[in-house]
Amino acid sequence: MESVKQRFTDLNTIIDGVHSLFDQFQMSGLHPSLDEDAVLQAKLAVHEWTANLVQHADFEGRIPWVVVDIWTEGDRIECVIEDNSNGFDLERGLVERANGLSSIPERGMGLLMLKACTSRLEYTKTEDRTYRLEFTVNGGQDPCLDIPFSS
Amino acid sequence: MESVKQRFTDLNTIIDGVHSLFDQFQMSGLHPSLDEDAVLQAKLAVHEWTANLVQHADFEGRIPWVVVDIWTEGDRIECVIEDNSNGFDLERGLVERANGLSSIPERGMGLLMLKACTSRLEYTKTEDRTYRLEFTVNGGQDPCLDIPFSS
Amino acid sequence: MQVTTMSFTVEPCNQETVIVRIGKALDFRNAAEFKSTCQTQVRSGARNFILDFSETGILDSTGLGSIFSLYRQVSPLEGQVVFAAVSRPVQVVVQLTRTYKVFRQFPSVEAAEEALQ
Amino acid sequence: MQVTTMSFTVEPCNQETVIVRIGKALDFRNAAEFKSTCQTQVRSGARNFILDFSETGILDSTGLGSIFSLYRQVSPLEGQVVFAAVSRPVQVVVQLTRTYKVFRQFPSVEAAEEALQ
Ligand SMILES: Nc1ncnc2c1ncn2[C@@H]1O[C@H](COP(=O)(O)OP(=O)(O)O)[C@@H](O)[C@H]1O
Ligand SMILES: Nc1ncnc2c1ncn2[C@@H]1O[C@H](COP(=O)(O)OP(=O)(O)O)[C@@H](O)[C@H]1O
Repeated sequence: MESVKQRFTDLNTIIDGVHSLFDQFQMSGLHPSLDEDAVLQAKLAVHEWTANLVQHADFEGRIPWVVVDIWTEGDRIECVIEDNSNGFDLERGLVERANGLSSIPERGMGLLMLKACTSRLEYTKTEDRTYRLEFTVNGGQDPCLDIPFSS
Repeated sequence: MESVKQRFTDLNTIIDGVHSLFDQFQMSGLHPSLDEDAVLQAKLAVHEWTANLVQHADFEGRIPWVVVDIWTEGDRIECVIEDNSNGFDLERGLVERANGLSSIPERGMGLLMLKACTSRLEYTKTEDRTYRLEFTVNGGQDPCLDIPFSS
Repeated sequence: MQVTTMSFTVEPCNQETVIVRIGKALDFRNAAEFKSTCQTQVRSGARNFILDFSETGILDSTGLGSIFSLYRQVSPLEGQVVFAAVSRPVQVVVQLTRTYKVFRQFPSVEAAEEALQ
Repeated sequence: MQVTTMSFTVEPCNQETVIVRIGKALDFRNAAEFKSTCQTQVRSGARNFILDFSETGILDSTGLGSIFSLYRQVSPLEGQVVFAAVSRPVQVVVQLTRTYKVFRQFPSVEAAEEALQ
């Protein structure tokens, strides 16, 4: 089992940091059963989530921190992202967006892409008041986000 | 507080992995109070320890794993390295080597360099039978390993 | 939000066609810049856009959204947006969203140029 | 143990002096190779070694030990080992071990060459 974990406190550099953390993860010589597309799907999912933290999250003046933890189990990739923001209603966000996606939309695809790439998506508030997103990306999948293309 | 942590299971790539983990750590935008030399001393210490794991440790046929955890607290760098080898007698190794360093020596400087760079060095066997090295590198130090140079 | 300037290079190809070199990333950090770069080109008469993804490690939902925005702008003008030299991280997004249905893909910028002659 | 081939480039400078370009690393993985490279040079008449550390990110205890070994070999022949273009990671090891006491340091390979004319 390979794993990498990093704590970020600077939202200005977290996106590049997340991408190079994945490079670090891939460099460590992944299990042969892991396909590269699964790693790229996991990376996209983590990117979308951290991009939302940068753009939308409310840290209420606290110094933000975000911990990204990635590891493999066989041909699965597991990710956990914790942060000290005020969180938000992910379930509602997903439902609203799934119904409301306009044709060839400009925004609103991030959470849906995250959802489509992952096979288990849990968002919880931990005992110490931090928010925790957990998900699994399975190898060998062909995930699909259905976007309305007819205008 | 910035931190990075990685689990390695491939001793063939761990040295390069450790160095790029430090790059990742430095990229995350370190605290201004942390001087670059302290980071390089910590990196050297972790390199020496993992190099010894690669060269000398007895994993008794088990698949080896090594977890490297690095974080900062103010101008200090804290490192923890855990592994599933059979361990060895570090205290004795240090004493033997400190007394026995020959003039302009070819070997035997690794543990002494590690010791010289660090301000607190603890090596323990954990409850789950793994070995754990912990140390601190303070910023702004000028550590010295006294090597006999007169022949 | 990061203040990196990740700008886009534009090369004219023929009167109606331009090549936009997408750099390392097209994401929420530079999608607005991408849009305004393309806007300027449309105003100057460009209708067809060849997006060169050969160097691109990151394409996210906001980046894709900005390409959709361009597509909606040039479609009524009978323009096209095509993808060239799609890197593997970009391909993963294209496949996930099935956007190959709206954007033709070419193995290289040259192949795209030929098709858009 | 890693099987990377991290080899060393040797450039003759004058009859008794050679420049050895230390690559990214001189450590337990390639110290034996460094020793045998230098051995060959000594056998061919080299006495003075300019070690170029400009590219070097890793120098560890075993790497330093192999340089000490070279030093012990050329000292009786009135040869010298000098450090050139020392990178910061190498400087940290030099400072820690106070090896500047035995190896002269030069800001560049050229400066070292001049001194060893
Ligand atoms: N971490 C977060 N904190 C607060 N709100 C969030 C967070 N993540 C997402 N949201 C909400 O969900 C929406 C994000 O949806 P998303 O699918 O990423 O598309 P977009 O970012 O293009 O709006 C945001 O507009 C915001 O209202
Ligand atoms: N992880 C380890 N497991 C077993 N033995 C070790 C370990 N680390 C160090 N040692 C012992 O200590 C010595 C390492 O000393 P060191 O100071 O690194 O110099 P060198 O590697 O040049 O001998 C080894 O020779 C070995 O006997």
